[in-house]
Amino acid sequence: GSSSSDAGGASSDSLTIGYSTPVESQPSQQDLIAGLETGAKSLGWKTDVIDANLSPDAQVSNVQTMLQKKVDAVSIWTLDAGAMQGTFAQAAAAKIPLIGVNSTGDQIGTTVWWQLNLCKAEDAPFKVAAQQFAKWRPGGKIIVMGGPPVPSIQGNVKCFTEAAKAAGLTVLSETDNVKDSSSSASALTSDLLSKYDDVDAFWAYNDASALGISAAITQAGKKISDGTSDGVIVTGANGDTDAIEAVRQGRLTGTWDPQPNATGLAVIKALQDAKAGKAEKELVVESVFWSAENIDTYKKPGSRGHTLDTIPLVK
Amino acid sequence: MSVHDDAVRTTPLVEVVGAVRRYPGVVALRGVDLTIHAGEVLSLTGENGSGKSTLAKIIGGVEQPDEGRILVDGRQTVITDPSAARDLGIVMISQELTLAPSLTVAENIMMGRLPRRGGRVDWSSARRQAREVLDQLDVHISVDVPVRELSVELQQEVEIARAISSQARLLILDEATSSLSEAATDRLLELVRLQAQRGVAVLMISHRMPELYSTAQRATVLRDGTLVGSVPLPSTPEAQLVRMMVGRDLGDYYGSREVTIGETVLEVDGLVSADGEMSPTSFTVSAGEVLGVAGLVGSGKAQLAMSLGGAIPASGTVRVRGKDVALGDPRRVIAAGIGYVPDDRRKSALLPVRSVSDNLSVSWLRRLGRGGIIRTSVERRRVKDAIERYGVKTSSPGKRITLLSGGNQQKVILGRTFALGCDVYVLSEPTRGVDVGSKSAIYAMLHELASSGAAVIVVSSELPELIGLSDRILVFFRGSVCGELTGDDISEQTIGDLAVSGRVHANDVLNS
Amino acid sequence: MSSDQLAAEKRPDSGHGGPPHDAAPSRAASMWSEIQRVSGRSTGVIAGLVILCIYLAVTQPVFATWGNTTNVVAGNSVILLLAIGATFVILSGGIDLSTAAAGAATAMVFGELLSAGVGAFVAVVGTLAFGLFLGAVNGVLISYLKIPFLVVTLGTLSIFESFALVLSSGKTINTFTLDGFEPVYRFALDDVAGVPYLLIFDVVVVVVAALVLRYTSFGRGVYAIGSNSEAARLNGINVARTTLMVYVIAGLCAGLAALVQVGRLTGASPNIDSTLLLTVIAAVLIGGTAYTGGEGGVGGTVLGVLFLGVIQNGLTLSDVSTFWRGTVNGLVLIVAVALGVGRDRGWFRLPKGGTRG
Amino acid sequence: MSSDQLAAEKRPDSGHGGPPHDAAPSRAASMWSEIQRVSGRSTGVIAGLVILCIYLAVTQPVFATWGNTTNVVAGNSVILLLAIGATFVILSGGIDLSTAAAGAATAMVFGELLSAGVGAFVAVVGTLAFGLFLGAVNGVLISYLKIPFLVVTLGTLSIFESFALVLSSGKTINTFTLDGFEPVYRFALDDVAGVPYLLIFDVVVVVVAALVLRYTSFGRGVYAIGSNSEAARLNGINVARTTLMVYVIAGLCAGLAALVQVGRLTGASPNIDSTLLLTVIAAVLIGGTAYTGGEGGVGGTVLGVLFLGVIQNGLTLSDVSTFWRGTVNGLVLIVAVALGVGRDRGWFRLPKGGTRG
Ligand SMILES: Nc1ncnc2c1ncn2[C@@H]1O[C@H](COP(=O)(O)OP(=O)(O)OP(=O)(O)O)[C@@H](O)[C@H]1O
Ligand SMILES: Nc1ncnc2c1ncn2[C@@H]1O[C@H](COP(=O)(O)OP(=O)(O)OP(=O)(O)O)[C@@H](O)[C@H]1O
Ligand SMILES: [Mg+2]
Ligand SMILES: [Mg+2]
Repeated sequence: GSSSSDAGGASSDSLTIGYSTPVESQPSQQDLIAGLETGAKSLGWKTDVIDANLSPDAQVSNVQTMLQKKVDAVSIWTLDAGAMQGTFAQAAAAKIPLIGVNSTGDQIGTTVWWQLNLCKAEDAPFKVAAQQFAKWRPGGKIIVMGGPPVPSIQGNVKCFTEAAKAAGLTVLSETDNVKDSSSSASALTSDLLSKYDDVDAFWAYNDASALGISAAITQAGKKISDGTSDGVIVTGANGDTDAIEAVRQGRLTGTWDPQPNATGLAVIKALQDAKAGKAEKELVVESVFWSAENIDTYKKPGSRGHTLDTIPLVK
Repeated sequence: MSVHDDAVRTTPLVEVVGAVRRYPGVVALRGVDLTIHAGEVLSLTGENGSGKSTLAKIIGGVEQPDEGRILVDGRQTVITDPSAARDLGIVMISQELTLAPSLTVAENIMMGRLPRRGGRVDWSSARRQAREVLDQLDVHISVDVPVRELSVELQQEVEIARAISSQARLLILDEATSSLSEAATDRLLELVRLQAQRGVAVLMISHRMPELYSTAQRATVLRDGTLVGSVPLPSTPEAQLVRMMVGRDLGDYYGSREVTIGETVLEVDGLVSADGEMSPTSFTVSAGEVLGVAGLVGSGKAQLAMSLGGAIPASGTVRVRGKDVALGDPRRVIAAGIGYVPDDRRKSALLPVRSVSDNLSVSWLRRLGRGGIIRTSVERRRVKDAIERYGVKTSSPGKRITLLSGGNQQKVILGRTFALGCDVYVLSEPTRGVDVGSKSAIYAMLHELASSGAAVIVVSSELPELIGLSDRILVFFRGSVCGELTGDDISEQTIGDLAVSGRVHANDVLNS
Repeated sequence: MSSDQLAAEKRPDSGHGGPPHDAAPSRAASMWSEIQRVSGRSTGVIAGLVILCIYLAVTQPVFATWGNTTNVVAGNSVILLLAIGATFVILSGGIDLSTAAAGAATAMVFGELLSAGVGAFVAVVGTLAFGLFLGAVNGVLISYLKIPFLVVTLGTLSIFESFALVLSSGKTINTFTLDGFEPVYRFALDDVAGVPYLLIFDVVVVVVAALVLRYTSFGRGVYAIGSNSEAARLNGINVARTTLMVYVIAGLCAGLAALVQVGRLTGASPNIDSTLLLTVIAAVLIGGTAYTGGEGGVGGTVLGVLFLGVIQNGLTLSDVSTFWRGTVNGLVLIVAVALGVGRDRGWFRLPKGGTRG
Repeated sequence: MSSDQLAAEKRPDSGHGGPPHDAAPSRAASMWSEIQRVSGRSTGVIAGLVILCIYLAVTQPVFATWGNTTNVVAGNSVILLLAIGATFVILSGGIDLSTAAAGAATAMVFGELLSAGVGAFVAVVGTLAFGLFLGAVNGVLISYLKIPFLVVTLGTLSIFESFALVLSSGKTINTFTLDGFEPVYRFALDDVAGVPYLLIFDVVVVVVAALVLRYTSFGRGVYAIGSNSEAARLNGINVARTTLMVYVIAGLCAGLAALVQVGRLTGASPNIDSTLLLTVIAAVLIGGTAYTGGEGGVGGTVLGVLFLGVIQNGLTLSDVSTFWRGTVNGLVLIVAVALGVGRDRGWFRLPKGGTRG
């Protein structure tokens, strides 16, 4: 009740919130932006999204452009947190509140996290994943596929790998899909399979890689396990629509869905809280694991009925 | 002569002893000796591929001999590279033009020695100096245009300007005149004599007898990379010199044939080149006729050849055996039965990175099989034929064309065209850089083509050649035909007058 | 480029990509001379390849297995197909920067056609036709509008890229369950008696390309244009049409590559592997095709693709750390080519006066 | 390349890299003729640029602001600096594919030096020295070992890339808080009387480069080699040394770019923007420098960088959907250059007999 009246109050003076996206063409980013816009609309706010298209330099310019356009708040998913401090400082100097998405920094007020990018908690998704793997294949042999050598991805790989070892799994190989495309992932996997044909499971840092792995496995004449059934286990992350389909068709064991749409809402909520003077250091959006078990209950990101008040946050 | 006598007493400026140069598949030089004295003009002659350029390159530091030594001022010297040669005062104009196409005339002339003031290139004096040299050569072009935009002859002039403007002690001219008109040649030869009087030694490579006799004091003759001998000029009779070069008597040099003029094959009516260099031109050529085309550079004679060959856009009507020919499109022109040999071998004829074989068969692609499929057996057969028939000196048909000697490259270009069996041949400077022996062979071939009913047009800046070959001569002056000469009217005198002034001087008419 | 580089890229005794000369008419003989010619141009790569393979066979038992071999083949088919198209373009003296992007665009078209439910045949034909079309766009702009090929293909690179994104608004089209995909999937996956269809297909394409280049007047025209287009024109070769054709072929190859790609990944993705373009061009040049045109051939390109493919495979098998991969990769490449250059400059012969350059 | 393309890239009236046509010795006059020459080569781009700016100024109020202008300048300084290095290389007839990677590698070295706490001056000098070194590696391999430049720079591209990763095992070095970074940060950020230091610096670099190319025998040597390296050699120009120098300069520029990059990003990242290389080369070629060498200059390159920069800025301001960006980008590029070609071929004049080709 009360919070919605806050919303009413907020809508009286319309705000423009800029979002600097690392690469807009990615489906999860589009979902995030969609969420951002729904949230903003519900408060009568406007959004201004600028795409860095994977260039940190462009991202710096983009934020400067936002400052020139005099937006009221900047939310940013930094391509490279290490390389934005100056820009943040400029924003702070211009007294513009900063909301980070999976990004931190001294001047960033609130950071909205994907749960699967955090590793502290006991129930951190990739720790859970490791235990899940161990449950499916006790003492099994697994291969871990990371992506381009950037800290965030390496963090996730580390999180899973350590948990996996702790859970008694053997990590046969830890490779990186540097080119970050399905085709390169499948090429890598074909090579790896010819070396380790007794592998039980693959963990991939994202869905593109996972699907590449899955393709290579089928080409090697093996089956994909739905976890319980025999075959090779392959999981990805991002909850891309084609990954979800793959899960439905049994070509992927499962995928971690960070709920980007909800993340967009959370950004708006963070700003709302900040205006209301009760800003939190971080909001963590729950990540869901879709697999054969729960895939029938899957709803498209936009249509999960989340509102600013019902964002699935980790308490 | 006195200059010559003094020269002999002094130690030679440059002396080459037992030079040997091997290339994959050929030995270009097999122990050749050569001496040249200050103030002497020595001509180096011999058949195509006999090793002249190779020897020149060795002296010029472009190539290193595999064996043998070089003495400069009597001291043994290793000429490591062209700049070392420069430091020794050896400057060479190589057979293939060595200009930077995208750079200006001024910069090409001053290349490698641009004047500097206060540490920075002094363009104004660079341009002034370039200007001055060109004036000496009596060449009137802007020093600011990129050489790319100049004709071959003007490019050659730039090359010459560069050479004579660098204070040389030994000047090597490798067929420097081959792409020059008579007039330009005379100017160059005059300059050569001047330089010689100033004590500069000149090593002159040329296939043009008159030049040797008018300018050189000695001739050193090579054959197949070996030294045939050195003879004094002009005292040695031409026949003897030619025998030394070719190893046999040439007999009737320009050859001749039973001239039987048939029906009209080529009708040209109001032909105009799009660049405006050639104003409306009309004439006809009959089967079995050899038509010569003369004129100074820029007179439009080059445009005539290019227009007929489809190399440049042109308008007007051209008919072969009564059928209209579409202009500006080589494919149609060839299909219509016109075979064209351009004058700029490097730019418009050679396929540089390809083999002799490819350079021949590129003209025959349509004829080497059916439906676009090439029968390599037919191809190989014809390539073999052509190499023999046109006396191309190459170690194998697979040899890269650019590794052939200049004259042999020219033979390949002529051969591939002659082999087409066309009705009309348009040949621009056909014997550029070709040795005397091969020249008369080519002349024989032209006669053969003519007698077999082809109409042959020869555009040439070599008057003796034109006169020796042609049944009829058109002379161009300022873009249009100013005179047509036949029979006894054909003489160096008349052609010269027409080319220079556009009209024949009364007294010549009286003479004839 | 400096004469030295020229020397290095077009070596004096490097033969040439043209017709066999001293070869007897028999196919066998001409194949042999082809091999000689290729090896003439790419000693270094061959040497490097052999050394690599021996090293890997010894250190990585898996390497020498048939399974791994087929992996390398399958994993590099896309690169090979694109590289063959690129060979035509580079031989003609051009370069096609848009080839990888064209691949992605055609892949998306294939995906869309399948999702639209047209049968396999129509989808495949449609895709190839679209590939042809993209090639024709490049070709027309370059050969008839005379816009510099680098500008054109740079422009179409980003246009095709964006087209691929627009088609599915950035999403990957999952083709696995679409009826009509089955045949393509089988084609990319199955084998006859252990020999993958892909391998057979690759061989066929290579042979056809080689024959076209050597035994058709079109092929000869490509070499002639790349060598000296003015001379080619004066000898009655239709420069504009040949140039157009060359880019059309590149487009067609992009189409083929797209089919293989989608077949293998069971999905059409608009995202282009950022290293693909360079890899393709590298393969062609390493194979000894002169980037200035007129010299080289598909034989060399196959070598180049194999070489790069084996390096990658080796790096994975002997799992070199991600960070060091690039270093190894680059060193092997440079050293291999240096070997070839060295041979031609007689570094390995007894020092003798006058190694030129 | 086909003569048509040649014609298109080196147009008859396209001027040339040489001295000013009617160069009165005075700087002003020569500057003017420089402008004429550049414009001669790049009408299309200039036209395109002007049209673009007018359009944007009208539709996007922000565009014409000084703030946005400085933003464009700052945002394209890295590209500009790399492009100037690339201009030297391309003028000499080569290409440096490793330039972006060299930038990343030097950036990491700068980061490491700062973290090692060596102080601003040493760090900057050290970084530039390292840039020189990387350039020298390319240069020696190309000019003295005669390995084809494409192979060399392709190889060093992946070596430098991997070197950058190895240095910090893939992590970005956050330089913001490191002492010694302050001056560089200020340099990348601050301005005098509203004119950013960066702008001033860019102008200085451009002018110096232009003067070197036009008024030093080294500069002329670069043109000579690019135009006809054999001619250069025969006229006593030291081809090998000049070529080496050219790549060294490219390396130095990479070093400068690295400093600006780190200064702007307040961090040294080993990851290379995959489009950077093509953007840099595109800028040079769009600026009218012939990729075959010997013709062009930094003036054109500045135009090229501005052109591409303004397109990007425009796309961002008038926020075109990401998916369509590429299309717009490519179209503008092709059309702009086509304008130039069109002008030279007289498409816009009354049809007159004999437009060539
Ligand atoms: N770089 C090379 N590689 C292989 N063979 C070569 C090379 N240069 C010259 N030759 C061969 O050496 C021989 C002599 O060539 P050279 O150019 O010296 O003859 P030339 O006397 O100058 O002939 P021309 O009068 O036609 O110029 C020729 O057979 C030529 O094919
Ligand atoms: N390499 C060559 N040497 C000499 N003459 C040649 C060569 N190639 C072609 N010719 C001649 O050029 C003319 C035109 O060739 P074309 O192939 O049209 O004639 P053709 O009668 O079809 O020859 P073929 O019967 O061999 O197919 C023929 O007289 C042919 O002999
Ligand atoms: Mg010669
Ligand atoms: Mg026949």
